[in-house]
Amino acid sequence: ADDVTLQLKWVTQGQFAGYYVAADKGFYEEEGLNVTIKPGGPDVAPVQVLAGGAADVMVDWMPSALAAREKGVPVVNIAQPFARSGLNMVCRKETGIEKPEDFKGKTLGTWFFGNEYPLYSWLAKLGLPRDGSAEGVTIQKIGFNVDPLLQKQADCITAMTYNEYWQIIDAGIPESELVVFNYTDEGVATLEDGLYVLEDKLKDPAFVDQMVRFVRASMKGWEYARENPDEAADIVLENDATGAQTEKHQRRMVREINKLTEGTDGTLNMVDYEQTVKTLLSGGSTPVITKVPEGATSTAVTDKL
Amino acid sequence: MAAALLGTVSAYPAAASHGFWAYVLVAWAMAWLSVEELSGLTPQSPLGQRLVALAIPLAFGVWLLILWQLAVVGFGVPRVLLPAPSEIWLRLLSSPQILWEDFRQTFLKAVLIGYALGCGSGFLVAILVDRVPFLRRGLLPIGNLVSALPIIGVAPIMVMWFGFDWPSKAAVVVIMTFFPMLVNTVTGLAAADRIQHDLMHTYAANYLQTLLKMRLPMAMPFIFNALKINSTLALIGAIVAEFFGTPIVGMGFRISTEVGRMNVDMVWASIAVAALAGSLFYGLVTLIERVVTFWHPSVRG
Amino acid sequence: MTEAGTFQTPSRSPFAGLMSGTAGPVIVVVAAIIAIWYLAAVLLNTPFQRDIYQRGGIENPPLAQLVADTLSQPRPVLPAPHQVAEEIWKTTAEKSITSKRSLVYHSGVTLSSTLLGFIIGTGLGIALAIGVVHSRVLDKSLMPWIISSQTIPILAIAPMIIVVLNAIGITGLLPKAMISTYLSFFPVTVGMVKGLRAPEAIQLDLMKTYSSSTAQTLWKLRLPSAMPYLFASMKVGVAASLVGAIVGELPTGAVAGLGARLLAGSYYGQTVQIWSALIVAAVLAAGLVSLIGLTERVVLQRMGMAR
Amino acid sequence: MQPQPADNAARSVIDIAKLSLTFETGDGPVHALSDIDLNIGAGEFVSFIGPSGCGKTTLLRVIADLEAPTGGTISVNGMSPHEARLARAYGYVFQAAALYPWRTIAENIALPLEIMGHSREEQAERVRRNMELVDLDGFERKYPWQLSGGMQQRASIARALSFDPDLLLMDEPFGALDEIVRDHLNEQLLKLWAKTDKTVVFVTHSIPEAVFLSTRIVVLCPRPGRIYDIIDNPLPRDRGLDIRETAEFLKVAHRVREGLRAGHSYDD
Amino acid sequence: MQPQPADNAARSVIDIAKLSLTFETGDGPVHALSDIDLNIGAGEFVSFIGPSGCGKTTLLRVIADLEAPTGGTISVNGMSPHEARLARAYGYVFQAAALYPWRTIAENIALPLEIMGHSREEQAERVRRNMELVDLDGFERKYPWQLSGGMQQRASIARALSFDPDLLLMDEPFGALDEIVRDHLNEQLLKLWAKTDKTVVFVTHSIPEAVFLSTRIVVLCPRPGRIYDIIDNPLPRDRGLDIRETAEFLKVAHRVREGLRAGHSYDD
Ligand SMILES: Nc1ncnc2c1ncn2[C@@H]1O[C@H](COP(=O)(O)OP(=O)(O)OP(=O)(O)O)[C@@H](O)[C@H]1O
Ligand SMILES: Nc1ncnc2c1ncn2[C@@H]1O[C@H](COP(=O)(O)OP(=O)(O)OP(=O)(O)O)[C@@H](O)[C@H]1O
Ligand SMILES: Cc1ncc(C[n+]2csc(CCO)c2C)c(N)n1
Ligand SMILES: [Mg+2]
Ligand SMILES: [Mg+2]
Repeated sequence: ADDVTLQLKWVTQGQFAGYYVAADKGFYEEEGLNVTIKPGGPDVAPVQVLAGGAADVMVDWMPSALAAREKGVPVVNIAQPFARSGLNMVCRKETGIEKPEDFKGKTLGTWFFGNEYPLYSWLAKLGLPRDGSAEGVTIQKIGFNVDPLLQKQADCITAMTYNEYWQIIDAGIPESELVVFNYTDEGVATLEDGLYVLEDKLKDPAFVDQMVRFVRASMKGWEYARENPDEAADIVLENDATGAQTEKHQRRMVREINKLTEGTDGTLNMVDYEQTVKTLLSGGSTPVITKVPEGATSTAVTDKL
Repeated sequence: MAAALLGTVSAYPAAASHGFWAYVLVAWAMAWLSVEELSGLTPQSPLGQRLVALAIPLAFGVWLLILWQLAVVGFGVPRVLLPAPSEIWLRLLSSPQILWEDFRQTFLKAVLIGYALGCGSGFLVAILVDRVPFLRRGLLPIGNLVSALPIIGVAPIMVMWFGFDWPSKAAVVVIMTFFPMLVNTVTGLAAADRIQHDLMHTYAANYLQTLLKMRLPMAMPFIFNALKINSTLALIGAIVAEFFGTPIVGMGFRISTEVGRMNVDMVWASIAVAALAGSLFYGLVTLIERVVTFWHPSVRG
Repeated sequence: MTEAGTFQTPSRSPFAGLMSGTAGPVIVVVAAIIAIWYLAAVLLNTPFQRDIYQRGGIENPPLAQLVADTLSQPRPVLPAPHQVAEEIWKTTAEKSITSKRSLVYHSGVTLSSTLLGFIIGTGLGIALAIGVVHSRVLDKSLMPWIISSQTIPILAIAPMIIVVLNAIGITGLLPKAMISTYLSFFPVTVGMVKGLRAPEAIQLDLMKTYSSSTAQTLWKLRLPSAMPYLFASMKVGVAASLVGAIVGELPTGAVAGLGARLLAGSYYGQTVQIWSALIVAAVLAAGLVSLIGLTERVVLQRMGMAR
Repeated sequence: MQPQPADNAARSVIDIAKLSLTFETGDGPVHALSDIDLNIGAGEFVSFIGPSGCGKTTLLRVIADLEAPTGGTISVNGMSPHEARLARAYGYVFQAAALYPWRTIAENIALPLEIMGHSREEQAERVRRNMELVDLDGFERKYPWQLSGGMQQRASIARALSFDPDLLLMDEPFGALDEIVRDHLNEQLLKLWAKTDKTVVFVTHSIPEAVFLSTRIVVLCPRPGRIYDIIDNPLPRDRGLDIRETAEFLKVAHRVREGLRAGHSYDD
Repeated sequence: MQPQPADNAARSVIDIAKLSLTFETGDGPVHALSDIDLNIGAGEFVSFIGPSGCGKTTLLRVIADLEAPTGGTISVNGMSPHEARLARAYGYVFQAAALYPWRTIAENIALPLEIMGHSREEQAERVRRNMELVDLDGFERKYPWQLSGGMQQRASIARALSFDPDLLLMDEPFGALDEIVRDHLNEQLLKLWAKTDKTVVFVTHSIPEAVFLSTRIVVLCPRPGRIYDIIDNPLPRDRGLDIRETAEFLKVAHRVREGLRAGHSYDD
């Protein structure tokens, strides 16, 4: 069997259910692949791992992948299992925020590490400077949880539909007290979890073939996860070496994730791609990418599915 | 020699042959020899000595940088993993404004204040623990416990308690620096030998006099040991704490975000500033140590 | 004439025996800390609890209820000691130690890289100190760079180290242990340099009169007189090593270990889980430090240096 | 031998009865002192002499409350040694100099003065006077490790004298000094004693020194350390160095030597 | 005074010419030695005597290559002091005992033997023999701080003797000992010297000791430290303690005392 190493963007959780299901259910094996899944973490830059040669393929968000490409690491999108974005901005209602224009003078918490780009584009579109002035917004780098919102240290924070949003709900803040802005609705959505490889590796037909089999099996995994969300969540839990995840949360997460992967065979929708590039180019004074990327996507794999 | 090497490399990037590496090896040997030569020098004037003492590590460092440059270029290491020193240098030159603001946020606020509070409290608690045998037996084990709290566990909690700005980082620094100070001071306070104690005893010196005139001076080498270790720990602590929530300024913030943006040269520029600041800080503490513990055999001889 | 009995031992109260050991004082201090902790938990958790009351339309709840509620929140700002204790109990005693949900299992993972890193780090630290004390070249050229190396934020380069090591095929315990090594060798080096230089001039002169070899002077004079310094530094070093192991668990993909536990707790805002991992880590550290303290006592005793 | 009160009916400064001290070592008990009876009156100059390891230092340390006896009673100035120490009843010269390396010689000598709260000028004046007394003027600003062994010992003597205690406990203070300095300091000490009426307890291993200085000489013998002989010195209080040639002097010295020899097991 | 070769035409062990040494201190230079000329032949027993701080220890340290002279020349066994030290030409007894606190007395005495690579049995045997010589048997397993000052000093003497060096450099080895032990050890040392034909350089501040032991006595005087007088001792090599009462002995002692007194500024 061919060895393939997959580097995830984040820790083992329902977000990556498809890959764990494919591994657990033997879909990879059926394709003659021996897949190792490496979980990510707050400081794992999947691009670095890929460039260092410790992984063959990675899950990454398109903004950071395109940024890396412009910085000289030629990563290429070979498939896009997530058709939709799960990124939200969640505010407490008591702050008086009703529409994005009300952000003025407020404190927004976001993740960084490449995840701040969509927000920057959005703010640029709204014409709000990020300098902390009364006319603009104060940006804070938040950790990995929703405490800043709960502790009222931030008025709004970024939250994934499938994860942080539910943590807020679980913490006891009812939906009625929250105002949620969806990035897709605001027209600043960017593509999230896609599969990326190094460009020159695609010159090798054998590698392309491996990736074809890999993506095919992965998509099968996603399909299975959509059909059996609870089982998928259990598989994720089993693979979580920290033993810290809860069943309730993971089952819900897989269901939410399924809404994002629904209706795609993994082929990248070029309209969404163009939309992502447009958003990233409009990042105000510090755009994420400065020019339209070339060759950042490849259909070499998805064509052969 | 170095210039020739660098020239070769830039002419034939990623074309390192065996010959090339032999060349590098020779360069390394020469570096060693030149440092050896330099450290053999003993100029008469104090100024000259100071200069040599500075020149040696610098020469060594320059050779390290050259080697680094050669390795990066020679092996064709991806830039996003490890940039060449030249790139870092360019970045340093081009972004002084950002680096200065980060420095001010992290070093001048979080590190210095946290260091002062952490070392200060460690010292005071050590005195307390030493004075009250009950606490020595009760608090010292607990002190070990608290101070061994891993920063990455503590940092998010501190953010939760003290907010996003520097106070939470200073709190992390306090926790990190507290223990080394405690342990070293307690050890140091026990360093005086019997006859020195007896002498104070014969004067019926009170506790405070014995402390000030004998035990603290005796403890100074140990206390400075802690101050030196802490000077580097404090910096690491503050930077790492910034990984867990911060306003968008600070060395830790810069490092963590720019990695994600693949601006690895910026990351290393920040690291370079951190290393420089830390080294100078350490150097300063060492200088003060030499003045204060001039009598200790390790300084005297 | 006064009795020699003026050298009396302190009067024996019923508690004297209890309080003169270590156990008694520790229990008292721990009790005090727990009391303060409860108080802090109530205070820190109250704002959030008030919001909940407000939402539920409850006005001015009785104090007893407020206290009870603040001490039983599912994700408190500061969990109450009994919540943490309960969690620790559940994740240690009630789980098989091979289970991924067992803190004993995670402690084991962390402990193994801590110890490996600490041993390498102490060895390296001593070796470097010996080099620095004996070679002017090393002293002058290396020492400043050893110091600078410690000012590099390890978390920043840890992922790179691990990526690089992975790329050249080193995986598993060693990369994590190397971060422990990186953090723990430094206190040992600094302390040992001081300790190895601690012998009085006359003691060194004595060795000179025997024209003893450098190794003999090291072995018979410098190392013995460095012992107190070594142990003081090793205590700091082992704590640093644990921090290193935990930090090293993040970029290895947060697979297992107390660090992974801490982070996972942090991602999902499970404060109770964070605190129990923290407490276990701290207990582990305290255990390691007191183990070294014990070794110190035994060694110094056997060397006749403990009076 | 039985305890003898001082000849003059003076107030008793040190009263020791049935005193014993045993050190517990890892290697079994060491009987350092056993069954010591001794009274020392105000204004006396008493020397302890005896073979090395017989307990002279230990006895002095017991008087100074630096060691607790394991049996018997002792009082100093009518108080327990502990109270006497707290009342700063004595000055002590250790067998080793025990100077603090971070203080200059002058600062070392000023140490007890600082602790006992003398004014700055007073300190300076006393330091100057005592450094002159031990012939160390010019070395005020040197550090201990820059001084020869004898100079260090003289500094430690100056330190003990500086605060002018009524009772002086001196443990081989002149051990590292040459004969001339020793003679000189012997005379100085005697003058000081005669003038100020101090009580001195003095450990020495020099027979002529003991005879020259003391009003009484206590000869100790070892294993276990005990009093072998107490010799009243009939020499007049006011003596010059030349008294050492007198027959009276030699007679006392002879008796001391006999006692000392008895404590040794050499067959010469 | 001019340099004098030893009377017997023996091989010269120590040659010192125009030697000087200045310490630089924070407080200005200290001229510890100036213009020293001295030859010591094989088998001689030379004593240095002089006021405290006159440079005796410093001169001995120069011979032992523990201090580098700032002027003049010196050779030991025809080599530089450095080479002589590397050849383990001498045993040194320090003014302070300098025992290692983490070693028992026996282990302290065995230290040089370990370093010079003697076998275990050899070590045990020599330690036993030398501990007996200095009358410390029974204290093998005690630690230095459990010993009296005099016992520590005797241990340090045993340590220097243990490896049987041809040249002995001794810095006030008997300073902290009582007269009887001192006499005893003086005799032992003399016996050892006569039997083994060692060369001994001996610092002391006791005039009788210097006269009793030495073949030559070097009197130093201070500020700057220099040789004031070199006195040949006409006493026969084979002497008993009673020689100290002879007129010859007293004559030499008198000359030494005169020299010593000249180095002091006391007007007594
Ligand atoms: N390390 C040093 N630094 C500065 N001065 C020193 C040092 N060692 C010795 N001296 C000075 O050199 C002089 C000679 O000292 P040395 O120890 O040789 O005297 P000594 O004759 O042995 O005296 P003693 O009989 O008291 O031992 C003294 O004035 C002393 O202060
Ligand atoms: N701390 C200690 N622990 C164990 N034994 C001790 C201790 N101090 C002294 N001794 C023992 O007590 C005995 C008496 O010692 P002490 O120091 O009083 O003798 P000394 O008469 O002063 O001798 P010296 O003239 O050599 O100074 C010795 O046998 C010594 O070994
Ligand atoms: C340092 C760092 N911070 C935040 C994210 C953002 N992020 C991307 S996916 C994901 C999981 C969502 O539940 C999160 C939190 C990151 N990748 N790295
Ligand atoms: Mg004594
Ligand atoms: Mg001397």
